[in-house]
Amino acid sequence: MMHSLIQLSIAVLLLPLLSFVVLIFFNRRLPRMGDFVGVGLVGTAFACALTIFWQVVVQHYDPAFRVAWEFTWLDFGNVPGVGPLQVKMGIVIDNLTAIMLAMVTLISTLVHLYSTGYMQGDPKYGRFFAYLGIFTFSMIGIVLSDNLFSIYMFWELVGLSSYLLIGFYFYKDSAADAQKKAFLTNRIGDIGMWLGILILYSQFHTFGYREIFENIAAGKFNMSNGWLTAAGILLFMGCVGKSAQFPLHVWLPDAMEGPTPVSALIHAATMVAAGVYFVARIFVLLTPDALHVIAFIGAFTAFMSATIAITQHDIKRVLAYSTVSQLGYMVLGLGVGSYSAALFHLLTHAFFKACLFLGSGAIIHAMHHEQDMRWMGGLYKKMPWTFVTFSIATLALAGLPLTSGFLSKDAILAGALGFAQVEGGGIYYLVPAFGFAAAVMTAFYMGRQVWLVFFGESRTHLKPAEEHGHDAHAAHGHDDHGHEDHGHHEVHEVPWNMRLPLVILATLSVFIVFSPDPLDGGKGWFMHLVQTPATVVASTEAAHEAASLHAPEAGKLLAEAHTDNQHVEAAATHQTEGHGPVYADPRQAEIAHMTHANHFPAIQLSSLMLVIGIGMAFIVYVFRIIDPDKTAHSIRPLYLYSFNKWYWDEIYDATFIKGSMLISKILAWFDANIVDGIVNGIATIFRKFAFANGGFDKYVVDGLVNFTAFTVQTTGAVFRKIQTGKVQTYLLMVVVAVLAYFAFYIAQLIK
Amino acid sequence: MLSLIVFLPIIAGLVILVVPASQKQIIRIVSLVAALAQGVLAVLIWRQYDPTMAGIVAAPGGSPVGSFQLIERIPWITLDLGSFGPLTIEYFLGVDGLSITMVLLTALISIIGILSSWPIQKQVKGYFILFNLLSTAMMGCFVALDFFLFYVFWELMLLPMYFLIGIWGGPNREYAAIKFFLYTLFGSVFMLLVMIGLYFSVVDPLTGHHTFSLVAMADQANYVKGTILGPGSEQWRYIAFAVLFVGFAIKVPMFPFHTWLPDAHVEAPTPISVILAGVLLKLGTYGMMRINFPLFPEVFQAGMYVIGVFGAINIIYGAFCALAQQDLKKMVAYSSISHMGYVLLGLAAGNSEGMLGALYQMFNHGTITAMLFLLVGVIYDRAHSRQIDKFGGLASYMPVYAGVVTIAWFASLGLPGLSGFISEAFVFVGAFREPITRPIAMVSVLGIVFGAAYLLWSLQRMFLGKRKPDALYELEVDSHGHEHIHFHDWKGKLDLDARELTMLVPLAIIIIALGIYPMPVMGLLTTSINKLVQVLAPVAISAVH
Amino acid sequence: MNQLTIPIIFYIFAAITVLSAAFVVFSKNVIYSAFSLLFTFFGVAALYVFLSADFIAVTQVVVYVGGILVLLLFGVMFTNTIMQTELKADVLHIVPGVLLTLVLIGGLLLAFYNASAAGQWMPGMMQLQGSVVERIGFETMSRYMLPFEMVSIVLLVALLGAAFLARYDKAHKKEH
Amino acid sequence: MLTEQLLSIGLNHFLTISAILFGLGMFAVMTRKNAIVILMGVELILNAANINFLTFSKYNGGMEGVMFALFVIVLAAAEAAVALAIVINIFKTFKTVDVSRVDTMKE
Repeated sequence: MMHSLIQLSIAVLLLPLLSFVVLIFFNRRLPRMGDFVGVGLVGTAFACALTIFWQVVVQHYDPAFRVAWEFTWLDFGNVPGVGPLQVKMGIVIDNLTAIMLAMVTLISTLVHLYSTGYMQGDPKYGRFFAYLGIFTFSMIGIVLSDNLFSIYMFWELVGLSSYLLIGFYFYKDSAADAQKKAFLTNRIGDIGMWLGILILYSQFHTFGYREIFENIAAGKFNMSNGWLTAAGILLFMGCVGKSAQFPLHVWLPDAMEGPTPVSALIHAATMVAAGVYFVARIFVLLTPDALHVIAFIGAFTAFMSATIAITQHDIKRVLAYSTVSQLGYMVLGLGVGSYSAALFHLLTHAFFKACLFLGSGAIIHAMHHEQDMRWMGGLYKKMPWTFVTFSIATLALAGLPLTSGFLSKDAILAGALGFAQVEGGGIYYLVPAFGFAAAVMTAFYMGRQVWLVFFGESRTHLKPAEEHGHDAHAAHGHDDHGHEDHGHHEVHEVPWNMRLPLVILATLSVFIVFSPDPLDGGKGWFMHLVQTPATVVASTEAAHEAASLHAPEAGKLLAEAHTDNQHVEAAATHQTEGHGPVYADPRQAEIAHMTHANHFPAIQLSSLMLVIGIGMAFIVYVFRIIDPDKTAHSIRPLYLYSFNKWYWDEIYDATFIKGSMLISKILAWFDANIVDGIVNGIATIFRKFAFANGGFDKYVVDGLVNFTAFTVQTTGAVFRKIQTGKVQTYLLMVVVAVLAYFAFYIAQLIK
Repeated sequence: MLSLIVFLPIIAGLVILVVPASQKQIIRIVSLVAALAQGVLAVLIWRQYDPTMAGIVAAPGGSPVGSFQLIERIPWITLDLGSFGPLTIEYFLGVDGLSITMVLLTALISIIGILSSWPIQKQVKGYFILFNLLSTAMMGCFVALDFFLFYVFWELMLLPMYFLIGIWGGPNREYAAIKFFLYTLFGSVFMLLVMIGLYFSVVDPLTGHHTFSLVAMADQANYVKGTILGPGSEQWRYIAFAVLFVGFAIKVPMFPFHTWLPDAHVEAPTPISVILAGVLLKLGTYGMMRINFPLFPEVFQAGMYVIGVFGAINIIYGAFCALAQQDLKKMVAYSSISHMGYVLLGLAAGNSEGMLGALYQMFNHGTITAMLFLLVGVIYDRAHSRQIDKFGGLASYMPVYAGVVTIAWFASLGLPGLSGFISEAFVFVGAFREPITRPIAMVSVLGIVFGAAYLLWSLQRMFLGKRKPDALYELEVDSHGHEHIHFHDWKGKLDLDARELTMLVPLAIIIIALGIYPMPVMGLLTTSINKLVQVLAPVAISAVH
Repeated sequence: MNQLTIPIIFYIFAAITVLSAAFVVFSKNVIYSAFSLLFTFFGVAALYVFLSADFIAVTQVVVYVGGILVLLLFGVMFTNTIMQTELKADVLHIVPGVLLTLVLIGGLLLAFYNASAAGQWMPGMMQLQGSVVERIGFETMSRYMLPFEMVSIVLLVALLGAAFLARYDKAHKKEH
Repeated sequence: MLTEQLLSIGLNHFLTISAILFGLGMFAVMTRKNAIVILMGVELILNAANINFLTFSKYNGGMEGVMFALFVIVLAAAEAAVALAIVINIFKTFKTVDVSRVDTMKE
């Protein structure tokens, strides 16, 4: 008997799939190409998800809530050396799942709704909803799955749907390139993730999170601890791919080739967040070393993409890089061990970034597929709704107090500070430093964007014609936005079905939704429900070293593992103050404590950063005290470096892509000429031998034959002289013969 | 029952023999009916099959036919060799977990092949006779349990294949056919030697005579000490294993011996490519699992690493070569080299997950590659060319075709939810589990990326973007502003027509279904595979845990 | 006188035969050879009479002189372009031809004389006397019945064949 | 004795004549180019043979020689007829009766 929640969650899982199946086959036969099917089914899924959310989060308000259900998917029978072996698939519902479920389905529903307006009139309108359906399905699968195998499957399915949606305008070469790039980059991340899964499986013969964690906690991990760290980092590679972390971040900006609702749903809110979600799922088995790697990668990504975002012109690219940067924040948060803060940021970011993208979509829609901010401006009167919601989301992203973004980002930065202190400063202070720097730049480029887009005069007429025609056409492609006049055209507010999602999402970007205290997310329900789980690796670490070393040294090591005593005591007091659970692992406990201790410094710092950033934006773009173009000129190399995205694409293209193409050419040549050449060579040798043999046969064996023939012929020629064909000659012969007889006769007589 | 399923095509061939050559339709229908009947029989066998019985080897002291099923065993050739004792060759058929899936696959692919040979117009009669001969030989190979019988079927396969490629093939067909023929013959000659050696080394415990029965050979207890391949002559056993392995590896095809495959595929007509990739390649790995490994387990234990390395080379090397190909069919051919590499890798692992993945991969590769070649054939029929760069933007004009191609391509690159993924996944699981093959597995995981690379790249170049300036089809815009294309001298339906769909849709359904819930096929394998693993690695088992 | 006249007559006929035969052989002109052949046949017929085979002699005259010789003459007439064919030895020149002939004749005579000298060929006790016409009739109708019929058939066939060959020219002319 | 031998006509005389005739006929057949002359030579040979037949038949008292001579004459007639016809055809074909030129069967 399945738990009712499970049944509901299965419904949530399957309804979008149903929508996909129906739409992919029947979209042309249905009225309105069946968009109502998509919206309706996903809406129903959202309703179910909401029910789950209500039951889990509101009714039993319990951090430890967990419902699980599993079934045997594969039965390997009695495997030699392992015993009975089954691969189970299952669903686990805990607070995080419930929240993610609600978030995903909500945004998906909103995006469906929004698309009915945005994609209006596209020839493949119906198929678009089908793709959205399969995406939602696989995303929910990721959220629900309780084991590494099924999450890997849904992981790749998400990749597929992202591939399909990025390439929705596949007749554009740029889109085709982008979708391929996205899929392949994700694949690279996935093989890392897959190897990580393999490492764990090879030890425990199971894919389930629970079993794996329990086994590790029980010290059943038979390989060296390095392998465990490796497993953690490899699994994290999956997140690097999906969540577009450095060095695999390059695909996300290009993914903006897809329709804007897709960017909002997949490349801002849900899919890219799946990486973070996955790391959170496996958080407990990450060793400190793995966590360090994660923290640094996150921090660097946040910083780097922020710098890039500053100089981009395309409204969606700015948002894309800001997404990468925010994802960097989350990863950083996980890396520094402030688990719940990272997930909190994931949630809040999902809402306001989706809002931003949908807003930009509205702008692009209104501007008739104009995406370049340089040619926008002065839209706030024409599109008030869009303007208001967009600005709220912007402030949330910049992390203004009273917004949701402030709560989560601040929590992460606090965690970063605490982490740096616990790890003993030094290089580790880079992590918070990057974080804060990114915060400054976030505020700056968002201010820049808002100003360029909404304020000032409309600069549409400034746009150079040919470039204009070019990318407008590219963006237009097949869809029947009838008039092609790219001069001054009436920009008007978007219809209600595109406005409503903006409003809802903007509303969800306000602090009160998450926490009563506008300054402390820790007091909110999220932080209460989603608490940092106790890590399972430290114990194995100790066990390993204890096993590998003599007892006293092992004891010393353990003592060192707790860096110094006062932290331990502090951790103890931290428990007594009643923030969060008790941590067996000293390191984790200290970080939790220091995080809490660094709460207010973090607030002050980040607010300061915010002021600096927005202030700079005002100085540069509003009051024009500093002319951006002049500045760009004066620091041209830096500007170019940022504008060209640190040249990552070029570097990868020059190394990996060109390299592998070269290798493939070489190998193909090798195959065609060397390997096959050897084969043909052998064949030729045999043929040559056969020729030689044939020659022997011809000139020696056959020669003898011919020789006899020749002799016969010559003798024949001789005798042919006699064979005159004249009777008389023959008669002569006869006579001669007779005379010979006479001679014989006479000889007889003489005897 | 097995005899029936084996010889049904031959009967059809005889029927065709009496049909006048002008009656092409009758000939086709006869073959199709035979293939369908074969399919029905296969399904019946599948229903009858009891997945709890292992097969592989006779239980010690148990019945001589082991736990094989649907046994048919009668003495076939019996001569008295005097001092050597009686030479008994048996007509010995039976199925176990290894065979049953291959039987199903063969029946399925035969039907598909017949359907896809519908458009063949050249010497239809001879073609279908050879085709039926071929499918008999394939089916026979999979159910034969007497080495000699196996060898007979194995050789019987070459002849029709040679003619089918050499007569109905492309411009360079003679070269390809000869190459295929010589290569495979080269392999099978050695097989013959080993077979004879085995015959004189193995004694059937019941009769006390030498025997060709694979069931008896698979039991190491039946080897006579001091014989050429018996215990005590290890070096000969190593040589025999290597030789036999090469013989099968040529069919797989394994890296140094693979070059016949691209040529054969490029030249062969579509149905023959389907058969070749769908079934014939499997014979190599099937032979390894049925003959090569169980007969020389200790050599296999020693050779795991080498086999795995070759598997990895196949994976990576095939993927790279495919990446460089211009000819779509050649690319697909190299892709199947790469995918057979997964099978080798899984076999090299030598544990249940790996073997299971390998066998399942054999089945899936059969269906997926059949689909790929059919799709290549579709575009080749229309455009009379397979140059990838000569297309572009097809997805806008042939949406159904593009959709099916997408399914097939993604199945081939191992997308979860499609059957290819599961087999590859478990190949890796198995290979990674064994400490020996772990590094190999870690390297060959790259194959996943490059596999995706060449498939997606070709997909993009052919179907996405816009029509290439030098594309092989004309673009025309009708009054409504909709664009249409037409190929030169192609009269048929532009998009997939009914016949092509009847071939492709079932395959697609199978691929998806087995990708979501593989137990229907996997459930048949597990018992036999576990048994096989026990036979192979009595030592290794005790080592793990 | 009686036993003297018979040898003389014999020698005369013998001389006629041999000389005319020689003339047949050596004459340049085919016509002359043909006519001298007439004498040869007569001589031979006479010799037949000496051999008491009068019926054969008559047949000889009738057939040879009346038939074959006429045929030969006709042949000569038809092929008269060769009237002026000079006698030129073809296979052998005249001298070796003559020598060969003489050696041959000599060999034959040697053989005959040796045989008779060795007494192998003694004349039998009872020799043919008088006319043998009656006995030829008996023999023909009794013992030599079959050869006789066969010969007659052969003759018939030969004549038909000759006739056929002779009318060959019609087809020949048609060709031209 | 010689005179006696010469006067008593016996076996050898006839044999001698036949031998001479035979030789002459043979000579004709061997040396002459004219087909007709060759035929004449053949006739001479036949006559020589006949003389021998009759001679032995007389001195043996049997009828065989006589009968054979008879048949020989008949066959000679047939032979002559056919041969002449052939000669005439040869002449029509080759415009000659020179047997040395009638050699199309050679090679």
